[in-house]
Parts: sequence; structure tokens; C-alpha cells
Amino acid sequence: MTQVSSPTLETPAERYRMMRLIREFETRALALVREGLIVGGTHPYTGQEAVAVGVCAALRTGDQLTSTHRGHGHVLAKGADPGRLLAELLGRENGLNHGRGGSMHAADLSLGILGANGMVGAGAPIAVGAAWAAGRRGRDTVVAAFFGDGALNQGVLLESLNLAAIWRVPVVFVCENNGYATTLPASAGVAGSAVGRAAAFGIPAETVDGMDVAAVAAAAGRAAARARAGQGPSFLECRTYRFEGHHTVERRMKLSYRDAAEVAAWRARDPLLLDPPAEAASIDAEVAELLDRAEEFARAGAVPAATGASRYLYADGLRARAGAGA
Amino acid sequence: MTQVSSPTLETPAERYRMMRLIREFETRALALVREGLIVGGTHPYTGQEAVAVGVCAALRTGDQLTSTHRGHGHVLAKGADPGRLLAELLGRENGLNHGRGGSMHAADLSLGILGANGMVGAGAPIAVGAAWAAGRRGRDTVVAAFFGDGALNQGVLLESLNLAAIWRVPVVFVCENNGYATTLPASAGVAGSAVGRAAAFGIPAETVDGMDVAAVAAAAGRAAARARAGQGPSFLECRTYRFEGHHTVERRMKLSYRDAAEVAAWRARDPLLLDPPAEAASIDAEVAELLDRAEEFARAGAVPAATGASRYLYADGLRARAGAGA
Amino acid sequence: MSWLSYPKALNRALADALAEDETVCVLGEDVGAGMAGVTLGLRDRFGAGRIVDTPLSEQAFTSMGVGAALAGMRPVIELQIPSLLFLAFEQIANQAHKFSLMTGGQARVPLTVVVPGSGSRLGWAGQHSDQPYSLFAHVGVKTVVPATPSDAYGLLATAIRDDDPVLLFAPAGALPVREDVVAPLVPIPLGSARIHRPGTEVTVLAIGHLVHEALAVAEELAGEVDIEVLDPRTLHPFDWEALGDSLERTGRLVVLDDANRSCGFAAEVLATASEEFRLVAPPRRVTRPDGAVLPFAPELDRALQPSREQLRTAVRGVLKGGWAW
Amino acid sequence: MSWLSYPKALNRALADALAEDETVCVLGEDVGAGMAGVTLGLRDRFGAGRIVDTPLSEQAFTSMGVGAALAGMRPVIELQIPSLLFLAFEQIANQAHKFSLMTGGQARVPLTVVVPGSGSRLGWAGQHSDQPYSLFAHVGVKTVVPATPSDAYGLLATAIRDDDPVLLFAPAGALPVREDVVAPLVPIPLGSARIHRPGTEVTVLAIGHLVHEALAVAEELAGEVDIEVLDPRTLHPFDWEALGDSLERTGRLVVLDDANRSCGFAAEVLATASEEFRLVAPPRRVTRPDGAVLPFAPELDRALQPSREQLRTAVRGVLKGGWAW
Ligand SMILES: Cc1ncc(C[n+]2csc(CCOP(=O)(O)OP(=O)(O)O)c2C)c(N)n1
Ligand SMILES: Cc1ncc(C[n+]2csc(CCOP(=O)(O)OP(=O)(O)O)c2C)c(N)n1
Ligand SMILES: [Mg+2]
Ligand SMILES: [Mg+2]
Repeated sequence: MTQVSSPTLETPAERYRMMRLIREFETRALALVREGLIVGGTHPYTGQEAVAVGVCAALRTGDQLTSTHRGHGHVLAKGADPGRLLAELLGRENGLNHGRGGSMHAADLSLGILGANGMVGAGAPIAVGAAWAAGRRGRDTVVAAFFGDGALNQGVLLESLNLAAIWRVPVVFVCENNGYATTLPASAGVAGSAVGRAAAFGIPAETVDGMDVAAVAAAAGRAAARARAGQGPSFLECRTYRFEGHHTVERRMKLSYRDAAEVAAWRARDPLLLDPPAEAASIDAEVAELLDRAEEFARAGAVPAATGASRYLYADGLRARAGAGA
Repeated sequence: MTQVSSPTLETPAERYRMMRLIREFETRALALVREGLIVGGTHPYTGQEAVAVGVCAALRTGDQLTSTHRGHGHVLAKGADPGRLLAELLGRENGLNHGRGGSMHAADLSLGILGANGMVGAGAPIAVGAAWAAGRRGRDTVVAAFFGDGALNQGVLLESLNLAAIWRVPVVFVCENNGYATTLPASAGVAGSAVGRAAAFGIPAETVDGMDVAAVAAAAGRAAARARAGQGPSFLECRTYRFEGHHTVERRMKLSYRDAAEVAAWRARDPLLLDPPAEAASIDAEVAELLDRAEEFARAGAVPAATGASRYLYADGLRARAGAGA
Repeated sequence: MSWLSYPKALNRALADALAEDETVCVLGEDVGAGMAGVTLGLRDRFGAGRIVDTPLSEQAFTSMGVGAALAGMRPVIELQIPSLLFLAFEQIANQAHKFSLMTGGQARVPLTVVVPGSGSRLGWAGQHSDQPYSLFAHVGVKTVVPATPSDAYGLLATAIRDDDPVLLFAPAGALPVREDVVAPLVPIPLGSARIHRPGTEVTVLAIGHLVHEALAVAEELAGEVDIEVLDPRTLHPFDWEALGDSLERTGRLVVLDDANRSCGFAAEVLATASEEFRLVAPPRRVTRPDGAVLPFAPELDRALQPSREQLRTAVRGVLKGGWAW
Repeated sequence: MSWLSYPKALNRALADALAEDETVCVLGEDVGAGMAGVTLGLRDRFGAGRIVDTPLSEQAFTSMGVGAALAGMRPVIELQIPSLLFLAFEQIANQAHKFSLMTGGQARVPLTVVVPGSGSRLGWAGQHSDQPYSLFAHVGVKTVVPATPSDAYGLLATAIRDDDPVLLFAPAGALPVREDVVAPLVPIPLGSARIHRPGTEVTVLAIGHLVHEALAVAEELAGEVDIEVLDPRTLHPFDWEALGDSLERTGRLVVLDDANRSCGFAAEVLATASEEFRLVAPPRRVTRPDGAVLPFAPELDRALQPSREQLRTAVRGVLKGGWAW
């Protein structure tokens, strides 16, 4: 797999720009859901941008990540082309996955993006495996595993913490604690604490303000350095919030699991408002234009031909029997 | 389900007697394996007797337990009839499970023994469910979940700790740390510590000398009292050792994962030798006689008729289609 | 009565069971909020002690259901998406299913698992669009796939009262079905098929939402061929007698099944029919392809699902066919 | 060459692959000690960095295999007992299998999973005696069930080199088989069946260890009926051409399959044969019963497995049979 360069996210301006890109991307995706062009809806990342950007600031070209059902932020922050990601959400041939994956499976392996994932917690062991493989082959690759607070209760995730710890695998576990797993408050689902859980496996763990990109980047930098130095996994709990519903479909439901004051309080801590660079306005304009082009690209993409529905099913090209005879 | 009385294990003599019963039972089972009468072999409990007996000393009639692949000790300590357990190992109709379960599934629901289990870690969530149900129905039942150090790395077990903690379920988690999961040393498999893992879920956890039945009973008593008082789950790590191989088949293999000195050191701490009561000799004789009768009972049991092979498959008596036509 | 929707029918079956029997409880993700529709309003009525929101721990809470069942309750587990069954496969296939036999009949496990939306929901892509009922029929778990609201009510009611584990798949494609319910809603025994449309020339056995597709095609082709539409309703136990009777009449069989082809339920029907029943022509099945993974793009997703066009072709095929030898 | 045992054949295939390709590694419980026989001696030769003893975390280490495969390795996972597949079902069926399609062909997952002893081992009881290969054929994972040592070698060699996930079941009943290997051991392509015994009157398709049972019955009945014994070797992809050719010759089919009956692999063979191939009589299958759970007592365990007696009856049945209508 040829490695494509990851974006640099070193300066505050670069980080702001990437956060804006994600925010704008999600805003447009929401509009496209309403327009009926993104079938199945999405899990918006809005509000959590500082986490993806802060963590990816610590990653280099050749590093990898595994993502979640709420993956657009991670995928963009690791450098995926917004046009191709948007095309993927529209189910077009020019999408990242040729329209085969959609929002929940968006991937760009050339950038080390091992995929969003529809199953909560499922990315973590994949990250451990990729990192373990890199370690065995003498590379100083770091792999970031993103997951939500809900994933803290998945057996496979807890098993993964143990494996990463005993084998000192260069993984950075990133728990995006946005307070809820769908409607379940983290406080009602997670006994003990996120970092306490990681620490129990002997994994250095810290809680960080997930609305502060600089704080996330600093913590992720420490974690990545440990990984590259052969000191094994680290765990970050990033306290954050999703500004939207769990899934776009929530807009059509009457749910009362979060109250308006809570949402407002968190919106006031919007990562994009925390410490915007002087050139924010021009960056915003540039990003808007870039996304205009991205949207154009995506809308112009061809709908895949139905005859190719089983294409890619097997890597070796094995053709499956059809579901009906002639 | 009518509840049958659990044995009292209050006095040192009663505990010694039960430990001797388990030891003798395992000795005879080993002989029956060699004789070819126990098909498939067993996972001997020899060496770990103080754990089963100490924990069951804290259980009452109506309390329940879930057991493991190495389950004879738990099943006997909760009061199962040795003759019927032995008959089960021989696959006879007069066995606990009518010969349908064998060593790995021995159960006596009338005594609250919800079964040995062939899958590592699988008993724990069943224990949590049974205890949760009892709690919901206003009973002060305690359920003990036995498992090995190997189970500490099973996702379902870790998930179970969380559920028990958030819902304050009256479970006593009993980790029998005998140092190995088959050939894997616990030190190579378990990052962090057993009690640290439980504590991370907010579960009171302590390590206890698993060769000392009084120490185990005391700790289990504290845990059971917490459970009955509505204070939720507790976790005991009992440090112990299996004197035999993982499974009887190991006798025919050349394995070198434990050295002789280590085995000898632990054998010197034999729970039966730690603090035997004055009347040990007469108890031993009584137990030997009891097991003579048990063995007679088991050997005399009828082999189940092949026509009943699918009996009990469905609780409602649904009959499955046969595997071949006439 | 009046128009009853499919989710409402499941909801009502649950509510009736909860009201009737205090050992019934519901465990699952977001069941309190009623995200999937099936448990809507039940927490308000029965309390959070009986309608229990679980953390994302499918393995543990499914097995908790087994433990609670062993302790005398009748738990209903909701698994939001069909692939959660893959996570809890051990707990269902290896624990819940096997306890009765392994304990020599001491244990019964009256556990019900409900999947409120199996199969394709356009746009949910590869990991959320499976139709895995055949896996459980193979394992031997009682497996129910209602096609209509009243069947959904009746089969769920029976499932909860059954002393064995029962898995109920509500196909996403059937959720929009509404029914003008005139008779009172009643329990329906497992293992009893339903003839939705009698016919004399071809038996079309269809599963779940595809029953409605079969009915549409049967009406459409009414001038050409007289199709009997048979809905097994439960896949295990299966009503072989009803199938045999139907084939006695028609002698020709097409199975319409949304599962993957190889070892799917349609294979079982064809196998048994060819072994045991009267067939005057080679049978056919319309299924998903072998090993199907539904691609995201709606056009591709649809292309892998059984279609009316394929059913028409299959029906015409069996009409023309005959054992050539 | 000389007498080769089945576990030794798998051991040799692994050793050759490890020697040839440094991206090959083995992960599993007690693989260092070689408890299951398959990895015996490999840690001494290739080191603990490539023959990796895992904690009891089947979900995580199976998915680690997926991650390592995505990162360019060719991991081999050993799962000690067939029911561990139930624990890792999500990781195999929903992750490993789906990555290629879902990523639009970006990802390949060259992962091999070996189960060194599936099916009954007398005395291992309900949870350790399943034969779950049909589940994976249904899902669409490449599924291999070698019957002989040289096939075990050749198919494992190919599986490891294959760019997709492959699941290899070594039936416990085949482990004692030894073979006088004269030709060099070579890779065998997936999806190619093997005629173990040519015949003209009845095709007996047998899977795994049952191939040897079928051969014994074929010899025994040689004076009465000329049986062709066909071993598919891989269940998915399946060599339909070989089956079609065989039925061209014989027109009569019996399938001998150790899986549960409903939706088992035998059902698939009967279904496809009845749809597509020449059958002059209703086919038959000999399988485990529906939903089988093997009881502990050896007499009961054996009673639920396909027997020679049942095979003889089935063969005689298809000989007598004909489409009655
Ligand atoms: C294993 C699993 N269980 C349940 C679901 C259904 N589901 C999808 S997202 C979600 C909530 C996830 O919460 P969290 O991990 O906190 O991530 P967030 O949505 O907050 O980003 C649920 C229950 C799933 N996809 N996978
Ligand atoms: C989930 C699972 N993985 C693997 C096995 C195979 N196996 C049976 S016992 C065992 C070791 C268990 O070790 P531990 O939990 O420490 O219990 P011990 O044998 O020491 O009593 C293994 C690997 C199994 N039965 N279940
Ligand atoms: Mg969350
Ligand atoms: Mg142990």
C-alpha cells in the first residue's frame, strides 16, 4: 500500500482550519440528508472536532487509525479528500469506497484510515492488530483507535486493552466521552471511570478537555511519543459533546434524554470558538470554497452500476453465485 | 424449583470434611479416567479445595452459583450428591444431568448449582442475571460466580463486572487464580492485577490465600454480607494452585510450562494439611466409605438408551427432526 | 379494531405480557426511550425496573437474560440491529439453546430475543443489513419471522410464554406494513404456517416481508398462473405438513427468501421438498447471492435483494419445468 | 515419503508457510506448547514473536488478526474448539469477511482461522462438539474441510496464501487418519472437489471425516451398488461442476454431513442439485438431527452422529426411489 501524506496539523491555524472543515462538512452532510441524497442518514461529529484534530496532529504519514460509526471527523483529520468522502456518503463511484461503504465504513487505506466501523468497539482490536504488526516489522508506526464512551462496556474493547498492554503495542486508545451512548448517559452505563479502567490494565491514562484542540494535541503527542519509544499503549479520555442528535433520524423523534440547558452549556464551549486564529475569517471562506468544490465533485459522481453489486466481495475476485437462476 | 438444603460448612471439621470429600472424589475420578470409564477426561480440582469450600461456607440454601470447566469442587461444596455427580461423569441415567452433561456441565438446579460450563467466563453473566432476578423479586439471594485467571481476559466477564456494578447486583465474583490458563502463566496473560481490574469497576475487591479455607470463608462471608445488605457485588481473588495438569489428558503429554520446584512448593501448602482438625482421621475414613457407596451407585447406573439422545432438547418437548429418513 | 402497525403490534404484545406476568421484563439498548418503536411508552407504564436500559454489552446482558430465565423470569432482550446477534452468538447458540439438554431437563430458558428490523434498511450498509435467521434455524433455536402485524403480535405473545429461547426477527421491510385488525389479537402457536392466498399451480413459500412481494406477484400473474402463497411464520419448528399439503395440490415450488443463498432457509425448504414431497418439476429459490454483503449505494443494495422480477422468472421457470429425465 | 498423520500435515503446512513468508504468524491459545498438535515445535523453530500464545480473548485476538492482515501480514489464528467460533462470530462474519467489499476493494484480509478438531470428541459434550461449518458457508467465508492429511496440507497451504479470510475445519474424526504420502505435498486450490472412488450408480457426497465412512460403505456395498464417493473439500466456494458431472453419470445423490440438518451444508447440496442437476430419484441426506446438542454419554453422542447404517439405508433408498409422479 503506497502511503499518501497525512496533513500537518501543527499550527493553531492548521488545526482551526481542519476543525472548520469538519464542521462545514457535517453541516453540508446534514443538508444532503434532508435533501434525501444521503440515504440512511449519518451520525454527525459536530462538536467533537477538537478530538479528531488534536489526535491526528500527533500522527504522521504512515500512522494509522480506526474509527467509529461517527467517523467523518477522524477520516477528514487524517487527510481524506472531502470530495471523495462526500461522494461516498452519496453512494457514488468516485467515493472513497466506490460507494460500497457509505458513512459507517468510509476508509482510505492509502492514508492509514482503516475504516469507520458500524459496530461499537470493533475498531480497537483491529488497531491493536495493525500496530502489533507494524511493531513486529520494525516500524515505528502509531495507530490511534477512536471510540465512544459506549464502547467502554464492550467486551472486545476491554480485551483489546489487555492485549495491547501485555504486548506493549503502539496504540493510542482515544475514548471520545460525549456523555451518551445514544440515549444512555455515560454515568448510567460506565461503572468506575474511563481512565480508571485503562489504568487497571497498566495503561497510562489521562482525561483531557476534548473541546480544547491544543490540550488534546499535547496529550496525544505524549501518547504517540510513548508508543514510538516502544513504551506501549496509552489511553486518552477526551471529554466532549455532540451538538446534534445521535443520528440524523433523531431530528424526527421526540427524545428527552438531554435537556436544553446542558446542550447550550456545551455549545458555549464550541471548540471552534475557544481560541480562533486571527485569520479565522479567511480560513472559513477558503474552507467554504473547498467544500463547494467537494460537493460539486460528489454530486457529479456516477451512481454505481447495479451489475457491480457484488464486485469486491472477495479480494481474489471469486464470483459468488447469484441469488436467482435465469 | 424446590430448594434443597445446602450443606453447612461452619466448623473447621465440616470444612475439612468437604475438602477431603472433593479431594477423594477427584482421586477416584482420576482412577476412573484411567480405567476408561470417564470418557473425555476431566479438569481436576485437586489443590483448589479451600476455594470452593470457603466460598460455599458463605452461601445458604437458596443461594446459587455458576461454575467452570473445573467444576467438581464447586458442585460438591454446594451440596450435590457425590454419587450422582460421579454417575454423571460416567454418563449414566442416575447422574445429576441424566448423563447428558458430563463433567463440564454438571448441574443441580434444586441446589442452586446453575452448572459447570465449558466456556471460560461464560458463567459470570449467568450469575449476574440470576442474582439480578432474585434482587428484582425481593429475595436476599447471593450468587457466587467462580472462574479462573484465564477468564479475566474474556470480554463477557469484564462486561459482567460492569453490569453487576452499575446495578448493584448481589454477586460474589470468585477468581480462582491458580497461576495458569492451561499453559499460559497468569503473569503473561493478565495485565495489571485481578483485584485492580474489579476495583476499576468500583467493585470491592480483595486477594486472599486460596489455600486457607478459613481465610476464604471469612472474605466470602464479608462479600456475601455486602450482597445481602444491598451493597452489590464483591470480588475475591483466591490465590491457589492446581496440583494436577490442566486436564487429565495432560498426563500423556510432555509439557514443561511449570517446573517441579514450583509444583512442590505449592503442594507443601496443601489446604488439607494446613490446619486439619483433631478428628481428621475419622473424617477421612467416613469420607472414603461415603465415596465407596457413591462409586457403587455410579457404576450401577444404567447407560442411557440411545433412543433418548434428543430428549430434553426443548423444555416444551418439541421433537426435532431426525438426521436421516427411514 | 382499527389500523395496526407492525411495531405497534409488537409493542402491544410486550405490554400485554408485561401486564399479565410480572416475571416478564425487557432488557436492551435504548429500550427506555423506545428508539426502535417496539418498547415505546413501556417504561412509563411499567417502570425502569422492568424496562431496563443496558450498556453496550450484548454478550453479558444476553447471558444475564439466560441467568434471569434460570431464576424464573421471562426476559425479553431487544437487540437493535441484526449483527448484534453475531456478538451474542455464543450466548444464544451455546448457552441458552443448550441448557435444557445439557442439564438433562433440569433447566428451562424462557428467553425471547427480538430484533426490531432485520435485513436491508437502505443506507445502513454492510454491517447493519443482514438477514441471519437461517443461522439460528441451523443451530436449532426457535426462530420466528412474522410478516404481518397480527402475526407479529401473536407470535411474540407465544414466544414470551414459550419455555425455550425464541428469536423473533421483525424484517425491516415488514415494519411499514399496517393491518386493519378486526378479530382480537391472539397468540399464534409456533410452527404453524399460514396460507395467505390459496392457489393450485405453484406454491410460493415466502418469508417475512417477502410474503407481501409474493402476494403482489401472485395478483399480478393471476391471469397466467394460480399461485398459492404460503408463509411459514416460524422457521424452526417448521410446519412441514402445511408445505407437504400445499405441494400435494400444486407440485411446484418456489421459495422467496431474503437470506444468503448457500445454506439459507430456502435451501432447507428445497432440500426437504425434494426428499419428501411431491414435486412435478425442479423447484427454484430466489435469495440473496452467496455470501452477500450489502453495499451502501441504494442501487447496489437493492440489486442484491430478491426482486419481483426474479420471482416472476422463477414462477414461469417451474411452470415450464419438469423432470427432464 | 512415509506415513503422514493429519495433525502433522497441518503442522508441516504451517511450518512451510512460516519458513517461506515472514509475514505469516500464528496466534492462539497454547500454540507455543502445541497443545492441539498443529503448532508442535513451531515456537522453537520460529520464535515466540511469530508463534504467539494469546490470553483467552478470542474476540480481540481474532480481530487483531484482521488488523495485522490489513497491515500486510498473513496471520493464522488457531481456535482450540469449534465453539470459540461463536465467540468470534462478529469478528469473522461481520469484520473480516466484509472488509473487502465495504472498502470498495481497498482492503484485503488474508486471515486464516484453523479449528484443530471440530465435531464430536467423545466425552466433550454439548459445548465442545459442534460442527459449525455450514454457518460460515452461509455467511460466505471461504470454508475448507479436509478429509485426508495431504488435503489438509494442501488446503492449509492455499488458505494461508489466499487474500481473503479462510476458515479451515479439521474434523476431530479425521485427526487419526494417516496417509502413505508418495507424491510431494502441494497446495490444492480452493473450490476443487476430489473423487475418492469413481462409481456409476449413486453419488455419495461426504464431508470431512465422513468421507472415510462413505468409502467404507461403498466398499462394503460394492457387490450391490456402484457408489461414487465425492469429497468437496471446500464448502465455499463449492465445486458445483464436479457435482454436476458426477450426477450426469449417476443421477442419484446421497449427502453425508455431520452438521445439524436444517440449513446445513447437505441442504445446500440437495437444493442446488434439485434445481440444477440431473436427478432420476429424490435425493437423500444423512446428517445430525435438527438443532442437535450432543449429549455427554458416549452412547447418546454417537446416536446423534450420522452412521454407516443410515448411509446404507439412504443409498438403498435412492436406488429404489424415482420421481413417483
Ligand atoms: C456493539 C454495538 N452495539 C450497539 C450498536 C448500536 N449503536 C450504534 S452507535 C450506539 C451508541 C454508541 O455510543 P458511543 O460509543 O458513546 O458513541 P457515540 O455515538 O456517543 O459517538 C449504539 C448503541 C452498535 N452499532 N454496535
Ligand atoms: C472462551 C474459552 N476459550 C478457551 C477455552 C479452552 N480452554 C478451556 S479451559 C482453558 C484455560 C482456562 O484457564 P483458567 O480460566 O485460568 O481456569 P483453570 O483451567 O486454570 O481452572 C482454556 C483455554 C474455553 N473453554 N473457553
Ligand atoms: Mg458517546
Ligand atoms: Mg487458571
